[in-house]
Amino acid sequence: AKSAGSSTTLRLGVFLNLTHAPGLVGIAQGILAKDLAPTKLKVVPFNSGSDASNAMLAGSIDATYIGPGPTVSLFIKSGKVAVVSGATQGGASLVVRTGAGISSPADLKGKRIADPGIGNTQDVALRTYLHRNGLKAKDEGGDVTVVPLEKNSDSVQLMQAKQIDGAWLPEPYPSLLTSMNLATQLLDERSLWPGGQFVTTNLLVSTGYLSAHADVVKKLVKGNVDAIRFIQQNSDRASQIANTELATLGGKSLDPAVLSKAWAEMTFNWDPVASSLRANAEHSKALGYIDSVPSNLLSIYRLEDLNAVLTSIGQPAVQASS
Amino acid sequence: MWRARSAAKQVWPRLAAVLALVAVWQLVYQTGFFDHVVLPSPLQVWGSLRANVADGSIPRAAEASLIRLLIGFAVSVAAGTLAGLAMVASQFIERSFGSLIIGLQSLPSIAWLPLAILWFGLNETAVLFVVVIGSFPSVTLATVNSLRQVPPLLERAGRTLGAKGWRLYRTVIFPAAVPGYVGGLQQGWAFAWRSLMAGELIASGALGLGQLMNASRENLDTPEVLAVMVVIVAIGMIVDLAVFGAFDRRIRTRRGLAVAG
Amino acid sequence: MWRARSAAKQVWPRLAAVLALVAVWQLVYQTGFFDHVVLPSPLQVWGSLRANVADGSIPRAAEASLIRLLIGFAVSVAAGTLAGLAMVASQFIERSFGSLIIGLQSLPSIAWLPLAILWFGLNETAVLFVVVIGSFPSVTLATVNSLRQVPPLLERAGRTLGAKGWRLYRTVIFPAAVPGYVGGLQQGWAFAWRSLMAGELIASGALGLGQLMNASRENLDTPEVLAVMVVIVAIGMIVDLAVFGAFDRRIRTRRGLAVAG
Amino acid sequence: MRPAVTGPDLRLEPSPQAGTAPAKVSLRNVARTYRSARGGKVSACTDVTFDVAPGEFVCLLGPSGCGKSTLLNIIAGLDRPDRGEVLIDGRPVSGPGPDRAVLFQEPALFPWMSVAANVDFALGLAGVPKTERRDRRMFWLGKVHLSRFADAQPHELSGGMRQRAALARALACEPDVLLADEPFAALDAQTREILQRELQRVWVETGKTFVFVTHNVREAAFLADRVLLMSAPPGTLVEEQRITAPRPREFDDPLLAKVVSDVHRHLIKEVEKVVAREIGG
Amino acid sequence: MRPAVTGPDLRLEPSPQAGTAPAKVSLRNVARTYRSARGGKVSACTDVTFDVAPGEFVCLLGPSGCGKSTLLNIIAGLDRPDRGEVLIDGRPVSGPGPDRAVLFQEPALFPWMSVAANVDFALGLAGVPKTERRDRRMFWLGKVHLSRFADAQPHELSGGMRQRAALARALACEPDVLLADEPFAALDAQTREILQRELQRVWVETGKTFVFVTHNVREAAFLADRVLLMSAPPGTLVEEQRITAPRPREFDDPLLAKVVSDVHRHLIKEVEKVVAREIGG
Ligand SMILES: Nc1ncnc2c1ncn2[C@@H]1O[C@H](COP(=O)(O)OP(=O)(O)OP(=O)(O)O)[C@@H](O)[C@H]1O
Ligand SMILES: Nc1ncnc2c1ncn2[C@@H]1O[C@H](COP(=O)(O)OP(=O)(O)OP(=O)(O)O)[C@@H](O)[C@H]1O
Ligand SMILES: [Mg+2]
Ligand SMILES: [Mg+2]
Repeated sequence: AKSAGSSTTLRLGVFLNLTHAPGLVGIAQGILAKDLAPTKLKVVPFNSGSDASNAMLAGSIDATYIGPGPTVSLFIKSGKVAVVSGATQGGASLVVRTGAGISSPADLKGKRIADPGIGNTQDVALRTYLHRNGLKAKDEGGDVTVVPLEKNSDSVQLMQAKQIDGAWLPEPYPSLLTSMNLATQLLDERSLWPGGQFVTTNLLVSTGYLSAHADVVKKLVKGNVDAIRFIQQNSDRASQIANTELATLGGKSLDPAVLSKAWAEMTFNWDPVASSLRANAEHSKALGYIDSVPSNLLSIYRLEDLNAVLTSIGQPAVQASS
Repeated sequence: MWRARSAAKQVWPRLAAVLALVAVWQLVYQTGFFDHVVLPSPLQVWGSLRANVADGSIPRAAEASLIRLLIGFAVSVAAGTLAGLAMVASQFIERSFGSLIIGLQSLPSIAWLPLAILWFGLNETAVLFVVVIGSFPSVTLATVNSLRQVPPLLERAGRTLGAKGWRLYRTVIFPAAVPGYVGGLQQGWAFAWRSLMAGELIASGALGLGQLMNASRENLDTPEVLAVMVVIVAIGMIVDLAVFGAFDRRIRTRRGLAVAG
Repeated sequence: MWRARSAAKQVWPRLAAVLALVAVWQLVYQTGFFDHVVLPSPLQVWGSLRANVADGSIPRAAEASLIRLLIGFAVSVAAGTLAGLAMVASQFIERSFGSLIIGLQSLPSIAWLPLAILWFGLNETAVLFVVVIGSFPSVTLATVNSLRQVPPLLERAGRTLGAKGWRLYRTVIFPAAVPGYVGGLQQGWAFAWRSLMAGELIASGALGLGQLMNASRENLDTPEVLAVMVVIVAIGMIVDLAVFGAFDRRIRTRRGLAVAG
Repeated sequence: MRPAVTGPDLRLEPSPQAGTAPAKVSLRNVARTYRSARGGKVSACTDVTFDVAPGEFVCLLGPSGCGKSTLLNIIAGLDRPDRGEVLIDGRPVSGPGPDRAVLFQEPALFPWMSVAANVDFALGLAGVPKTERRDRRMFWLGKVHLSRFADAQPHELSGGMRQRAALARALACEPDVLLADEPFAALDAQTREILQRELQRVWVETGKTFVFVTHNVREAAFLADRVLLMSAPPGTLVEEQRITAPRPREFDDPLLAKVVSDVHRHLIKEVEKVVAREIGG
Repeated sequence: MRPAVTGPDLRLEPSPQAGTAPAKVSLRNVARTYRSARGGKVSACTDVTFDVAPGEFVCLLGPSGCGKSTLLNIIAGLDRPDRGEVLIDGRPVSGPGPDRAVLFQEPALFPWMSVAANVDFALGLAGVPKTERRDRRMFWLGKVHLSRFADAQPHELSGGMRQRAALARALACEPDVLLADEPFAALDAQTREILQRELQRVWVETGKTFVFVTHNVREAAFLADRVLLMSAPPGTLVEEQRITAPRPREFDDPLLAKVVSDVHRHLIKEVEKVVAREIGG
């Protein structure tokens, strides 16, 4: 049922994945709870972006960490969500199977490359990258077979069985594949973006909650920034904490080797890199996944609270435009 | 004439039920209690259905799924029926592998996905494997249960007439079990459908209703999700009416059992 | 004494089947045909099982899942049985809503996840909803099929003795249908399990075997995935042996029907 | 309550009691046609009219397939006539009820109940209080020589024992009307004789109304106030024979011998029609 | 093949033919005890020994529940004795076979086949070539007056019609041994008489071996070479009566009347034991 939420408890969604580390660390260290006090924090772990989106629309969570794909979908479908901060950048790469003979983009021709699913952020990135290198996916009439995965972890078996030659995936899977010596990194997605910045995780709130409990959202934003600062200052410890929290919330901890590799692939920052969201939407449109890029897309960003927090700690403000 | 009238008698209550459901849905929609993105109106779903039928995506997906379903179900029926017969024929098989098969039945299809990929790779065979492994235990169980319902007198009559072994099963026990068996197959059919929907995620490139629904779901395109659901339910109802139902009615009329539906 | 011997007779063929399976598995493992990450050895799985039992994660998850399963299945049995009775009692209900329910049966559990979240939020109730919606159509179908198998003579006898309406169903038709009904419930139980595994993914915080399997899978901990599968199959076999099987044997012995298992 | 005994009498009209005391069971031009699975039609019985007075014992005889079971089912309210009507106490039958117990051609015991539970169940439905049930049940199981099998399940009984159990169940309920379809067919001659005597005694003592289908002409003559004879299928009444021998009767009663041979003669005629049709067609 | 007819004779020993020609069916100290669902034990029959010569017609009589159906099942190979053995042509029975047709107490027609298909199916199993089946089937359905119901489904038949269909199915196969469990119980007196004559004719013409359970003493006397009488349950043989009346026999044969009254007397004794036990316990 619909609700504007309450000011006594904030229901926060978080995906059990390392890319949501600011949330995981914020929860584990009690940073979010402390900043939110006296408002209580209720953590709702979820397994897929679409579940979190539905929960948001159904009013059963007030805020959530979530990837750019569902962020755009939610905005286009309902318009009733706002990004109040970024959380994670980077953390996606194209890895190719050892022995598949791929050492340059041109070698991808005729190969089978996996991604997390049609229309997914990495799918858009992969296809755009192929176009840029004069290639096309088979379903678009080209000769690279794009293999959408049911579960990203299936990439390991598929690579082992030589059923795929490469994969464009979010962490920790690229690290997992390389640390098993199954694959090597061909491309770090960060290298494709200006300043090496593209958003991986946003902090999203429902506009209903935002207008009813602006004060709580403000405290949430502060908590997020504090968590990110904690990570920035204690990178190694934070990685352990996030890893442990994965298990606490019902997921699984990663192997230490994989953890450190994956951790290095990501940047934790509050900047939601609005430009990358926009670029992503444009790429989606170019691929025909969406009909048009909403002209008001950037109005999804409500960064006043974030900038206020940043100012108060002497950090430069971030902008939604540009 | 009589056939037409009887067909109408079969069809209109079903239409009434569907209309009632749609009316309730429209009412709930109009209360505005649920966000319209997550609960679209019947009209929106109808629009999405029409669009998806018009551009061929639903017909193509439905065709692909149905072909998989038919192949997978046929294999399940063959394998399940044989396994069921073996279980009834031998108490040892029943107690050993039979019990194992029943244990397997509780495993969700997703548990089989990794194994399917491992054994068959990302292809049709893997999807079919998931369908078969998901529905043949149910067919086995249905076979066993229906065979066990056979009145002992009929079996004895068959044996004294000289039927034995496989022939006894084929000509006496199995025909006697048919009414229960058909009912059981309906369950197997449902298991096959559900497993197919999971199996189609293996290679989401595999065109099909399961894949379509999943893509729409990821895309938060609820009208499309519901449109696919409508198609699945409609196929289910049609198959129930035209295949299982019709077959069941025929058997029951011939044997003088209670007829309904 | 007799009981113990008969229990042993029930148990050892099952053990034999399990051992045979493990032996084949070990052989396949030793060929090295499949990478050991994706197909671990029985010993590795046993190790993972022991570790997960020792640290309490499997017992806790199993307990949570079983409680959900029992509640969900109980609701399904109640709802499905009533729906089935209504369908048998009224041809109109049978043809209208009955057919709809059967159509619903083919819908995969994932189709219900968005609706469950919408109606109940990310919580236990949503999981239970998925279990119930996934298994009650099967119970309904089983009820209808078993009621239809009742020999007309028994119904007539009951009616002439003065039983009618609900009492006739309760005291005559339903008891007469019990052997088929129990077999059908087994199918409903399997549907409940499978739906539960899907439902537990709704809220990954929801401790349970489905969630555990999902997490292990995501983490590529194949031994653990298999350990969870072993637990699910084991629970399935135990329930089959101790609940459905035992009940079935008791009924059949009492009525002089074919007994097996 | 007992109908006036008037002497041998042959008529196809409703018996005279119908005019004075209202008939207990009354059939008016009853006909029943079955639609067969192949689509054809089979007329089971046609234009059957008769009355059974309260407390009367009527036996129905006729060649196999002439519609006796069909008629019994219609009186029981389990089946509806296509034409005509059936009245119980002057009211049209709308369905089965515990006022009319039925003994089916096959013993319809409930397989999930012991013999005792089968009887108790029926007693419960007939409204007999719990405290009385045990005695009633033991009494009637004794009458059919099944005391030692009270706790047995039906499948553990022989064919004849099952029939006897069903008989005990029906009689224990003391219904107003007992409709019986060859209840003694599966019994040996001696057991049969014992139960026939028992049934006669019950009837004399309780004054219930009996409609009894049998193939045994001697049985009919021994038990009945009136024997109704049906024609070759499609069945209709062709003969009515009133039996005035005093009760309790004995099997060697010379009055009965005459009835037996009369009925036999008529029955032969009907069966010969069936045979002729077989040979002709 | 016909056993020498020697005159009325009473013995409990195997009949003398057993020594000369090998017996067709031979029971040696057969006993069968059922374990009941409640855990108790019921002895159905005990220490039953008799021989049936090839081509002999034996009738088995006894009070209800004395183990007649049990014995028939054992001879058919559907059930095993707990003690003793059953030999067919000197070889132990290992299971049922088409050499021994069985007519069950209830007509066991297959409900998914028409009457004709039921007969054809049996003929097929008996190895009768397709071309012959139609004629054989029509012939036998005519004999039991069911020609017009050849295409009907079993549930469309009356009780007696079903029994007749089952009889036609069994006879059409012309088995070496026919084991029949009260096949005529559900028939009216006249149809019964017709079929009894028919059966007698079949037996005389084909020289098959018959073991026939019946409750009708007159029927037994009319049909049998030898009547075996069983005791009150647990059943065992108590009487053997050879019937020498020449064939074809008539029902009013005075020789038969003597047999009937003899058997009756013995039967009464056995049934009285059952009654005494009821009253005692
Ligand atoms: N399946 C069974 N379980 C337990 N007891 C049984 C079973 N079948 C038969 N009996 C018992 O065995 C005895 C003999 O049964 P059987 O059917 O052979 O008798 P019968 O002589 O054919 O009687 P009837 O003339 O009534 O048909 C009976 O006392 C019966 O209770
Ligand atoms: N369900 C049915 N469908 C079609 N025909 C039927 C059905 N039931 C009975 N009949 C036909 O109706 C006729 C009368 O049947 P019914 O059972 O009343 O005979 P009956 O007098 O009881 O015979 P019997 O003495 O053999 O028991 C028979 O010809 C039979 O074929
Ligand atoms: Mg009848
Ligand atoms: Mg018997």
